Amino acid sequence: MFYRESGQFKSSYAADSAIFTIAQDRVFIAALLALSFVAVPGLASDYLLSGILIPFLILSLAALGLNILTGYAGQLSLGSAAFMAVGAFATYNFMIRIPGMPLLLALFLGGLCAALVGVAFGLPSLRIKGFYLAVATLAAQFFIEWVFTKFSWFSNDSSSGVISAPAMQIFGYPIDTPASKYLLTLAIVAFMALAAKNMARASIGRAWMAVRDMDVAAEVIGIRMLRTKLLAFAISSFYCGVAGALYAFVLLGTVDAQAFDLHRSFQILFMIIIGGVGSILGSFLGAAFIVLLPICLNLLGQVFHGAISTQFLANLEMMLFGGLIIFFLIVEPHGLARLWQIAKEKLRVWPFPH
Amino acid sequence: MKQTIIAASLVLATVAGSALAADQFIPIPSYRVGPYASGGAKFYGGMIDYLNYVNLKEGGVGGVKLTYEECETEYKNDRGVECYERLKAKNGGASAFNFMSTGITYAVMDRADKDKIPLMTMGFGRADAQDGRAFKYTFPLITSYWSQATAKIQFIGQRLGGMDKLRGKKIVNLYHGSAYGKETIPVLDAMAKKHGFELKHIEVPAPGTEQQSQWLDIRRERPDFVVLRSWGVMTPAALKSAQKVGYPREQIVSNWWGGSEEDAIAAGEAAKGYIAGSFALDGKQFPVIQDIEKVVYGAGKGNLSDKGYMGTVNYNRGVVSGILMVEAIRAAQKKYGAKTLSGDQIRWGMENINIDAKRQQALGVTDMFPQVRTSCQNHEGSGYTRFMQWDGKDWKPVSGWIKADTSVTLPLIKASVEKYVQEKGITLRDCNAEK
Amino acid sequence: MEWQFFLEVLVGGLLAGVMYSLVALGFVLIYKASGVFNFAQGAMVLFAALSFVSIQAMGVPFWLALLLTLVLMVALGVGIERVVLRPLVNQPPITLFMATIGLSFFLEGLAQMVWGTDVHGLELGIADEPFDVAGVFISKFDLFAAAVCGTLVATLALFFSKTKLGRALRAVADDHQAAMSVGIPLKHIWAIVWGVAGFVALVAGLLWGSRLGVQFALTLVVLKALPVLILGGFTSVPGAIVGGLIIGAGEKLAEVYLGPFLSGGIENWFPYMLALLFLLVRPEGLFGEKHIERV
Amino acid sequence: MNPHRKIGDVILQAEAISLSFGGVKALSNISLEVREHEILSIIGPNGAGKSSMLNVINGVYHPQQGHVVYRGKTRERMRPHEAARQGIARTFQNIALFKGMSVLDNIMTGRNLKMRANFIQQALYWGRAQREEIAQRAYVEKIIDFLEIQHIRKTPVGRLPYGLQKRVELARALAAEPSMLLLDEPMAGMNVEEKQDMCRFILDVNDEFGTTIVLIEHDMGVVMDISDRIVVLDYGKKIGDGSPDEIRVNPDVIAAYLGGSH
Repeated sequence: MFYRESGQFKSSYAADSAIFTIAQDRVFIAALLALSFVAVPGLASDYLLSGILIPFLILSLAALGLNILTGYAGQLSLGSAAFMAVGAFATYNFMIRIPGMPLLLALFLGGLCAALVGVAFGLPSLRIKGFYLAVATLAAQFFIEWVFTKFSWFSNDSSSGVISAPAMQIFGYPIDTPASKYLLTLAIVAFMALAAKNMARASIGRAWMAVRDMDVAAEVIGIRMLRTKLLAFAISSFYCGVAGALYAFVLLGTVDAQAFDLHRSFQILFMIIIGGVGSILGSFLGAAFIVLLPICLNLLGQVFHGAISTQFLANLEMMLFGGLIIFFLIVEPHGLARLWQIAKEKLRVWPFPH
Repeated sequence: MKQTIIAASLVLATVAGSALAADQFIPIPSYRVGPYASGGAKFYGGMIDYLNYVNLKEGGVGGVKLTYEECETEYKNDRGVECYERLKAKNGGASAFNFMSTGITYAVMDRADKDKIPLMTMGFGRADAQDGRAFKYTFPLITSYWSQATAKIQFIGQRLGGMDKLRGKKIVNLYHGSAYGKETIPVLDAMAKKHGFELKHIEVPAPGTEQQSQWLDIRRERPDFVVLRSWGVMTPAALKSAQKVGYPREQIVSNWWGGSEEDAIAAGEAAKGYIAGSFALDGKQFPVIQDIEKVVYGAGKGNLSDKGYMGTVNYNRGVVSGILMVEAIRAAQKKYGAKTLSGDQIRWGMENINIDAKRQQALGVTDMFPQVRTSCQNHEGSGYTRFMQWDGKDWKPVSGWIKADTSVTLPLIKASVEKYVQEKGITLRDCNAEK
Repeated sequence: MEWQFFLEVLVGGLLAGVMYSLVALGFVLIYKASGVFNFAQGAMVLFAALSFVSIQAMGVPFWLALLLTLVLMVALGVGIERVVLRPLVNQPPITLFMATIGLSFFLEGLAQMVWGTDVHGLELGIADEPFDVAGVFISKFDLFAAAVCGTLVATLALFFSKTKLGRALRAVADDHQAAMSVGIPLKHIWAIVWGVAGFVALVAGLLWGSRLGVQFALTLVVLKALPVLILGGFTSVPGAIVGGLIIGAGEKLAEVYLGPFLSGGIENWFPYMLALLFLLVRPEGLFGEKHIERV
Repeated sequence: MNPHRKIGDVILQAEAISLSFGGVKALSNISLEVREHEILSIIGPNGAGKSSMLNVINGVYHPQQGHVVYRGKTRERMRPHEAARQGIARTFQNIALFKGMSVLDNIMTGRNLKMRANFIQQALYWGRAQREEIAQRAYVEKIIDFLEIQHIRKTPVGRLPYGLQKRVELARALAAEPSMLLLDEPMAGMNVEEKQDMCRFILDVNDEFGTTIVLIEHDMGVVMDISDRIVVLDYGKKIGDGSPDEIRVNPDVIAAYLGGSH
C-alpha cells in the first residue's frame, strides 16, 4: 500500500532509465545514505564500526568487483584475493616510496596495478571457459601469493614479510579513529558502487551480459570479445585492488600475503553467489550474510555459555553455516537479491494482490 | 541488512548484560574449529582451567573474581580483529589478549596501542617486540622466535659436543613459505656467521602437504642437522618425507609450533626420535596440573571435553599463559589496589612479573617453564628454551633450559626497532623516567 | 650420481602424482555423471579418514573398521545426493558448485563434532623405509599407494565396462537425455555415483591420512588435485591418471631444477601454470573431446 | 508480391567455399552472390549446409577453401564482430537472445556499435555517455514500435513465448541498422498468423530501410512469395540458383525435394 508506483509516470527516456524509477525507492536510498553517513558514525560503537561495518563494506567492494567479472561478464574467477593483494601491496609501496603521496591517489594507483595484473591473467579467458577458467585463475592466486611472500622488496624488506601501514590522512585530516575510517570506506564504496551500477546499465554492462549469456551471438552483433572480457577483468581487478588496499590500510593496519589467500577468494565468491550473481545489491547482501552469519552464530552460541561445550558449539556453528548456504541455494538459487526483488514485487500489490 | 545488524546488536546486548561489576575480565579469543583446532582447544582449555582454578581456590585475585568470554577466531585475521573489537571494552575492559596467532596479533597491534590493552605473544609474534620501549603493549613472553632460533643452534652445538664443533658443519633451515616461516632467516644467518657453519635455506610452499623435492634436495646436501620451522600439517609431512628419504629424525630440530603431541602423532612411527623446542614442558607431574585436576575437575568445572588431554604440551602451555596473566594481574594489583584494573594497568603488571624459583615453588610449576622476570624494557623476561625428543609416545626433555644468544639477537632487535620507530614516526619510551 | 638424483626426483614425482590422481578421480566420477564440480571431495576425504581412525580407536579390527567406514561413506554419498543435489537439479553449474562448498563446511563441522578435533596417526602397516634400486631410493609406501590406485582404477574400469550398472553410468555420462529416454532411472544412478565417490574418498583418505596424519589439513589435498583436473579434463578417468603423473613429475622436477633460479618454493603455483599453458594449446584438456559450437 | 524493385549491384560474393568439421563436409565448393537491396533465400533439406553458409558469411566459421568478397574487399579469417562493423547483422536458427536481460536491453546491445563513450564516462553516467544512452534509446523505441513489441519492453526475454522471442531477435539485429541482414529460419515453429506478421516485417524492413536480406526458410510458400532470388543447397552442394520461377521448374531441385521426401 505504501510501496506503489501508481500515479508515477515517466515522461522521458532519461527518467525511465534512472537507477531508481520509483519514488519510494529514491526516498529509501536517500534515507539509507543519510543514516550511514550521518547517524551511524555518530551513534555506532567502535565495535560496530571497526568490527562489523568496515569489514562488511570492504568485502562488499571486493564482492562488487568479482560480481562485475563473474556476475555480469560471466567469467568465473577464484583469484579475487590475489588481486586484492596486488592492490594492497602496490598502494603500500606507492605510499612509502614516494614521499608526500596522497592517500586517495595511492589507492587509485594501487587499483590500477591490480587492473593491469588482472588483464594479464584475464588473457587465457579468451580460450578457456567455465570451471576450466576458474581453476586457471587459481594460477593467479598462487603465483601472486608466492611473489609477495618471496620477494621482500614488496614488503620493504621486513624480515617477516608483514608490512605495517603508515599513518593515513586526507587533505591534512587524519584518518585514525574508527568513525573516520568508516566514513572514508563508506565514501569510496558508495562512489564505486554507483559507478558499477552505471556501468552495468550502460553499453559496457550490456556487452558484458551479452558475452555472459551467449558469446557467439554477442560477437555477431559487433561486440569485441577480447576488449569486453579484458575490460571486465581490468575493472573487476581494480575494484578488488582498492578493496584489498582498504582491507590492509583501514581494517588491519598491516598486510601480509596470507591475508589474501585462497580462502579469501572463496569467501568473496560465496558472497556473490549467496547475494545474487549479476546484482549490485546482491554483492552487499551477500557480504552482509557471509560477514554477519558466523558472528551471529558465535554470539548466539554465547547464550548457551557453560551449558554446552564450546567445542561442540564451534563445530555446530560451522555446520549451520554450511547448512544455511545449502538451504538458501535450494530455496532461492538466484540469491538474496532475487528474494528482495520478489518481496518488493509482492509489496507493490500489497494488500490487494489481485 | 539493517535488520541483521539490529539483531546482532540485540544479541550483543543480552550477552553483555550477563557481566558483573568488580571483576577482572579476560578475553579468550580461541580457535576450536579449523585446521589448528586440535591445538587451540587444548591451549585455551588450559588457560580457562587455570582462571577457574584461581577463582575456585582463592576466590579470584585479591578477591577480584576473574571472568572470561570466548570468541571464535578460527585462526583467521579478520575474525580475530572482530573478536578483539567485540571483547576489548566488555565487562569493565579486557585485561590482555593472547591470540596464539602471529597474523591476528599483527593485525591488532596498532589498535591495542591505541586502546592501551596489552597483547601476550608468548613464544610467537614479532621478535623485536621484546623491546618494550618501542612496543609498549606487546609481550613476547618467555621466548621470542629469534631467541628460540639461537637456542636451536646452541642445542645442536651441545649435541655435537661444543659450539666450536659447529665449524664446517652443514645445517639446512627448512621453513614454511610464509611470513612466519621467513622470520628466523636473518638470525640463523647471523648464527652461521658467528659459528662458521654452512647454512642452506629451503622453502616448503604453504601449507606444506608436499615435501618430496625438498627432502630429496636435503638428502643430496647431506646436512648434519635440519632446523625445522614448520606449522600445522607441515610437521608430520616433513617427518614422513624424511623417513621416505632415510634422513634420521634425531637430526631434525623444530621450534615449539612443531612440538606438540598432535604434530608427532600425525607422523606415526616416522616421528620417533624427532626433537622440538618448547617453553613449557608437558606432563601431569607438576603440582599445579594435579591441583587443577583436583579443584576444577573435582568441581565439575573443567573446560576440556576429555580430561585425558591434561598434561599435553598445548594444555600446559595454556596453563602457563593463564599463570602469566594472573601473575601480571597480581603485580598490577600490588601497585593499583585490588579492584577492576584497566588494560594499561595490567600492562604495568605485565612489565613487572617476577616468577623466581621461590615463586615457581609456590605456584607448583618448578621446571615446567623457566623463570620469568620482565621489565619496562624487557618484555620477553626470560629467553630460555628447552628441547624435547619424541619417543613414540611422549616428549622427553633432552636438554636443560638454553638461554638465547643475546649477542646475536640484540643487534638484530636494535636494527629492527630503529626501522619500526622510523616507519611509524614514534619515539622510544624512557624506561628510567617511568620508574 | 646426478642422473640417479634426476631419476629419484622423477620417480618420486610420478608416485606423488598418483596420489593426486586418487583425489582427482573422485571429482571426475561425479562430474562425469552429474555435471557437478564437487568441492566437498576434500571434506569427504577428511570425513572418511577421520571416521576410519575413530572407529578403529574404539577397538574395532582393521577390516571391520574399513567395512563400517565404507558403509558410512556410501550412505553419506547417497544422502548428499538425496538431500542436497536432488532439490537443486536443473540449476546452473555454479549453483551446484556453491552447494558443494556449503556441503564441505557442513561435513568438516560434522566430522569434527562427531569424532573430535584430535590429530590421529594412521599406520597401514607399511614401514616407509626407502627401497634401493641401483642407488635410486624409491619409497615403499608410494609404491604401495600406486598399486592401490592402479587396482582402484582397474576395478572402476571393469565396473564401468562389464556390469550393467556401469554401462548405465556411462550412458548417463554421455548424454543425460538419451539415458533417460532409454529408461535409466537417473536419480538412482546419481545416488550410486555419489556412493562410489564416497568409496574413492575413503581410499584417498586412508592413503593421504597415513601420509600426513589424519587431521583437518587433509581437506587441503584438493588443491593438489585441481591442476590435475584441468590438465586431464573433468570427465576423463585416464585423464586424471595421466594428468596426475604429469603434474607430479612436472612440479618436482621444476622445484628441484627450476626452483633455484626463482628462489624456490614454486611448487604451489607451478602445476597451475603448467596446466594453464597446456590449456591454452588444448582448451578441452588432455582427453576431453573437442567441442564444436553450433549456432 | 514484392513492390520494391531497386535491386542494385552484387555486394557480396562467396567464391568456391568449402568447409568441413573433422572430416565431415558441410559445404563443398559453393559460390553465390548477393545483390544490394534484394531478398535472397537459401533453401534445402536439413543438413544441407544452409546455416553453415550464413556462418561463413558473417565470420563465425572460417572456410578451409574459398573466400568471401564483401563490397569489393576480400577477407580472410574475419571475426564476426568485424562483419557486424561492416553492416552485417543476423538472427539464429535456435534463438540466441541474451537470456538474463530484458527485451529492451537485448535490443540496446544492437546499438552498442553506435556508442562511443568510454567506460569512465559510462561509469560516471556523464556527458557523452548520458546523451548517447538517451539518443540510442530513442532509436530503439522506434524499432520497438515498428515490430509492435511495446508491451514487453521490460520483460526478461526468457519469459517470452517462442514467437515473440524470434521477433525480439529480429529487433536486436535491426537495431544495428544493418545494410545486410542474415535471417536463419525466422518463421520456424510459428503458426500461420505469426508467420504472416513476420513476413510483413521482413518485407517492410527491405522496403523501408532498403536492407539486403539473406533468408533461410523451410516454408516454400513464404520463400516463393517474398524472395527475389533463391539458392538451393543439398548435402553441401549448390544445386540451384535463380528466381522463384526458375527454381520452381529446376529439375535438380525437384528431384532433391521430391526424392528426399517421398
